[in-house]
Amino acid sequence: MIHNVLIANRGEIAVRIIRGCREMGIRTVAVYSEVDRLSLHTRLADEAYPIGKAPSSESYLVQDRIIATALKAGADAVHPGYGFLAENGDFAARVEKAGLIWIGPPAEAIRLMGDKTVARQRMKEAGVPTVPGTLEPISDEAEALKTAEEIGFPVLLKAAAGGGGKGMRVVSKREEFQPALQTARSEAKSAFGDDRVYIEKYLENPRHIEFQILADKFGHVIHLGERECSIQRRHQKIVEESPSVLLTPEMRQAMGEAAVRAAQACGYRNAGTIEFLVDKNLNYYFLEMNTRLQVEHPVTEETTGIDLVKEQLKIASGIPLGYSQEEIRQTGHAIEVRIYAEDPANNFMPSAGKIQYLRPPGGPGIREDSGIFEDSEVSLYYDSILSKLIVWGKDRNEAVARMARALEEYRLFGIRTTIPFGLAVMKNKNFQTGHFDTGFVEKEFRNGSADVKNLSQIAAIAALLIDRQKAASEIRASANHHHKWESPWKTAGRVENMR
Amino acid sequence: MIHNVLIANRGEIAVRIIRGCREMGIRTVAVYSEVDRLSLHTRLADEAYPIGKAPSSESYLVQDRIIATALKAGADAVHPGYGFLAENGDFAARVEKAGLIWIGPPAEAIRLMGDKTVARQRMKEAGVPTVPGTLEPISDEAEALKTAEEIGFPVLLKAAAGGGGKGMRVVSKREEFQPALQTARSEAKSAFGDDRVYIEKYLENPRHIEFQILADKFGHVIHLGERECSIQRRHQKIVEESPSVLLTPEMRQAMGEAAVRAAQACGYRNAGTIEFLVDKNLNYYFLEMNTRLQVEHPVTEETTGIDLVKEQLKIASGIPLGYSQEEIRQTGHAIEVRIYAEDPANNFMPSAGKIQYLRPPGGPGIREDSGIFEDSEVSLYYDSILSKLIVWGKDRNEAVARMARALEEYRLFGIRTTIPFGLAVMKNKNFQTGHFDTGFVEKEFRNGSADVKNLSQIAAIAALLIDRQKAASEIRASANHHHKWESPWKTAGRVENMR
Amino acid sequence: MKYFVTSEEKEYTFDLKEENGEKKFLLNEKPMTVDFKQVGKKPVYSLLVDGKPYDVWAESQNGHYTVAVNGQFYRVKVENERSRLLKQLTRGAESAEGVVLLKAPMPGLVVRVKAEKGARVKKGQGLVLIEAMKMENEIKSPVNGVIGSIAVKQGEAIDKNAVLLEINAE
Amino acid sequence: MKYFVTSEEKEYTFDLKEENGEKKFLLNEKPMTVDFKQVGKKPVYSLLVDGKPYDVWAESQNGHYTVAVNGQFYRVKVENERSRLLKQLTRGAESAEGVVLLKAPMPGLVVRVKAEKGARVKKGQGLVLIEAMKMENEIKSPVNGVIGSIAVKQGEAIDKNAVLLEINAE
Repeated sequence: MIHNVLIANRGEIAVRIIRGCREMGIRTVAVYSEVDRLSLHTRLADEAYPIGKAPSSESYLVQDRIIATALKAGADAVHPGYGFLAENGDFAARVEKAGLIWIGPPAEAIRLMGDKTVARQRMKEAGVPTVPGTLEPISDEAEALKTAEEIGFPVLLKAAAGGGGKGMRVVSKREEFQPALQTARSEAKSAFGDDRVYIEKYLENPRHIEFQILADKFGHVIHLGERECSIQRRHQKIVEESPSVLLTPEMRQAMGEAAVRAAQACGYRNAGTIEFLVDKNLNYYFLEMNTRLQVEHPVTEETTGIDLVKEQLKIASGIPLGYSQEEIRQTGHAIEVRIYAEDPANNFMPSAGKIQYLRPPGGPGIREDSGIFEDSEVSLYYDSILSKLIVWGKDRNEAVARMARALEEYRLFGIRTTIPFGLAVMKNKNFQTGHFDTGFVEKEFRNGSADVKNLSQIAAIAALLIDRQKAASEIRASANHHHKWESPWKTAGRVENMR
Repeated sequence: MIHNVLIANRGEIAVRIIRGCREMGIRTVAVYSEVDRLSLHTRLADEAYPIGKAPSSESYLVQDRIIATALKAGADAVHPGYGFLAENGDFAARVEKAGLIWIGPPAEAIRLMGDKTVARQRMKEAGVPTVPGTLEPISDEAEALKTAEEIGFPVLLKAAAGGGGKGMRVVSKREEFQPALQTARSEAKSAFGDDRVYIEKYLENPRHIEFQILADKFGHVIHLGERECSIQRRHQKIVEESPSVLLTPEMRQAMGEAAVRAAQACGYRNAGTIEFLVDKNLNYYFLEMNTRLQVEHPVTEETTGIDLVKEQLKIASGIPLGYSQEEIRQTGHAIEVRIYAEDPANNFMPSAGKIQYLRPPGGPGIREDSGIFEDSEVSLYYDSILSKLIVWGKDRNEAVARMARALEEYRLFGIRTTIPFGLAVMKNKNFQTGHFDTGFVEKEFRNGSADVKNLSQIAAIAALLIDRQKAASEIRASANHHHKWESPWKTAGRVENMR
Repeated sequence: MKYFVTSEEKEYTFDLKEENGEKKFLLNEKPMTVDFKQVGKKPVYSLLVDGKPYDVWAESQNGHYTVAVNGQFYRVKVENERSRLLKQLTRGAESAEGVVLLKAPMPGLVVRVKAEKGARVKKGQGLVLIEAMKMENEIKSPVNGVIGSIAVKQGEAIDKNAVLLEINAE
Repeated sequence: MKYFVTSEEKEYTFDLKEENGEKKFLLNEKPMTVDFKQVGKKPVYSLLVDGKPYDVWAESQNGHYTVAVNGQFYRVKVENERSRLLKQLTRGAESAEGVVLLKAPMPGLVVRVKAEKGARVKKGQGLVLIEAMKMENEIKSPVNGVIGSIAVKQGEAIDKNAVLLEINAE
């Protein structure tokens, strides 16, 4: 069994991994950049070492330094978390070359799934439905246009090396095709150093549904059911749940089996996620595979009772899976709301600074995976995720009501967060009835976060009282300071005029 | 359905009830004493009204005022929580007479179970095993001594109206019987205004195992499995878990059926708990019934997935139970550690004051039912419970490791709490292997809470650095203040001498 | 004294009176009972309005308050009879020349400036792209107008509230 | 400068040295790397000792520190060469006359005084019963001795650290 893990990450996911390790009696080594000296992951680990300056290119992405730190601290394994180096096949290979265990899939599986066209080909071979389109990067423009017409507009141009929406273009009609192709290529080139682009049918506002899989070293692959991740802002997930209201048991079984085939087709090992798009006619298509632990893994943990981080550690230690597919049972309903340091009332603009006040919710069915505390500094250098609030309920109604209750209780001040937005989603009728797709946020929150409580009158009362109190204390302070040469009456008058 | 509940309680249980109500869309009315104006229950409810001064006899126990507040606020029901008026049959009757719904059992059931000898008789009739002893209060002393000899010493003298260890005496031999009887009677008289005493066989260090039951208005009674509550200090529970390692499925079934019979025998309705003592030979005996929600109800919620507060509200609203006995399933393992404002290193002495720092644990499987927050004042007027930390794990080992991890993460400063004690229990080998009884704390923690971490060297380093920093800042402050008439050298010397 | 409080575009008129030693609180002439207490030393308050509790957090900036009630944020301005009168008297002198300064809502890196000097822009049109927290954020024009001088360039690191460019509003 | 730190009955000798401008931290002659930072404004510190992180909370009282390391409490006294020497010189003069004051460890209500003036008591014997938080707490004698004057009576409300009675230690 692994006994000492270096965690090549920060924030909530580093804390999450430390917690899993600690419960298994595994030691943890944290690494931290200059601005993370007082961060929670640095303080909760068994050991912690500095690895450089604040920008991740000078710390969390410096492969040499991370591997050297692991060796120095006597770690026998590296957990990459998500983001940073998690889906870097070269780093995975280097970790193993250094004699350390990589807590993740084989480097080849990461590389294969990282190249979108190669992945599409492999999936097609494995009988996993893919979005109609080309299986190879575009070489000839005229040919490409013909293909686009065959598929039928609108089509999507996507970077083969892609991710994160860069090098992606929707093309609605024939005339737009050529200029769009050129922009997509140049964007892909500058973002990934690789200008290969391919064509997919554009699905308008599909649902985003993904399957969690686990695969051990002995060829056993199981899935742990789905996560519904259609509630997105800026093409990034913000609310996730399991199960999805959309899936029938038959569809769940078919998609789950496809997910297992997808994992098998790339020689996968450890925890991974197969993302699907589901169109209006309930056709599902392989979108991509995330070859790592997902941000939203807790909703699966809550419904299956399985701790995914612990499973990752066991699999990486060479222990066979302790569950067969038949033993996996989804119970109740789980929802996650991501708490980002962003202002939902101002187009989700980042909001950095000090967390001045924190009073998180509690009670039955509430879990929080967080990387923050009162007095912690939220820096602009990294991803804006602060915390994930997760609830479990015996059914979806209870889970939605519970999440609303928890978000109503949540007090986090000093910076702006997506807490009020999460609450607005829970109170939204279409969300409550399950009628949504990836266009939900744009459709329902055109003008930013709806104020679900309408307490502007109370705000007025509060501001007035605070203002009066402040004026009174200014009079007192001023009176104390100047009492020898000014009458109280004058002081009071002056304070009034200052306003 | 009930739509507006007055909660006649405070602290964590009032907060717990508010949370349950809110998730069901039921309004809540809090009542608060003078010192609870800023308490969490006052601030989280939909409405809140003052009911008097700090001592509970002038606020939370004033029946008239509570009922008048309920009527004024338009509440249609009263939830008593635990403690205070929860097991006061007269109050239950008065609430109903005022046209309000009592969220609890019928007044007669409370009264019946409140009289220990009557309860014992009723249980015996219902075929529920009771501790060998008298079924009637002692009237004749000579007769009583004869009975004691028949039962066999040691015996226990207990107040018929009793509870909380008052009027209770262990008698080891014949000679001690008469004086003990007199003391027990006089204690019972002064505590309960009722000097009736009865005799029970004294079980040395039994295990304390209780069953949660639910009963609706239509005669359906089910049990939700057991809670193991043997870890006690001062005869009060401090760590609870479900399931108990002691019970076989057969024993669980037999005891569960006995619990259901016990509830039926007193015409019970709503949530209640049958407490049993289990001796070394695995004989179980009815101890008493708690005719209310228990402090430790969350461990049952975690293993069954059923929200007991919501079930209470539904039952009181006249809705039939939504579960049959066969549908109740215990999954995984749950543990609760009570966080009291007591100093475990000083014989569990109460510790009141301001909570100056609070950073509770998080992550998978952690639930906290708390009534506190940073800056909250812990008063000496009420029960010292601050919070309950509850964990769920897929098995007992995971739950114990998780609770240890959570308690290690917990930071609560300003007052002393039982957090280090809870951690010491989790790290105790006999607890880990399930070898314990109600004598556990006395046996294993004779010298107060064991220091499981042995960090005294780190404490020394920290104190030295803090001391040096303080001295340095004193020099600076002093230098700034006196710089006109004292040389820095003199100042430094003075600070050194001040030490 | 009368107070005029503007909370999210809505104006409320309050009257604080003292009659027979008792404080009275009137909102738009309607009396209400208000209990108001600070919790600890931070700007956290507990408010009981006609028996209903609210948690309040308050920040003040440039004479405005940002008030969070039960976690929901509101922008509030408090004026009294005197300050309002003063404002009415000085109005006109105060008002801007039609020049709007576009400021950075957060620190970050300028990824791209999407408008040139002299260009006519529409309200809501994206003008500057700033990267922070691994995301690109488009700063939009708050008005219709013509771009004046541009203060930043691509690749530049900027602080919060740094002026990005001027717009001559129309 | 040498420092003597007593933490829970155990003494540690520290040496803080500055060599070539570099600070050195020696514990019982053994060098260690220590990084020490306060978190926010409260007495919360993060300590890294030879790469191992610890959370520290500190309270000081009467020249002693109460230090919580990762939530576990320790009582610590810090002395340096000078203060230790001073203490050794004044020892004897400082020491008590054999009179021990029994103080209330918390505020509460005196339920019962279980000893009379002149009574001989043993270490660990319960002397006063105080009720707080719905519980009765027995305050025990810290020494063998004879009860001197008694300062409280049944039913009296007392503050924390109120003197309950005197014991003439033997």
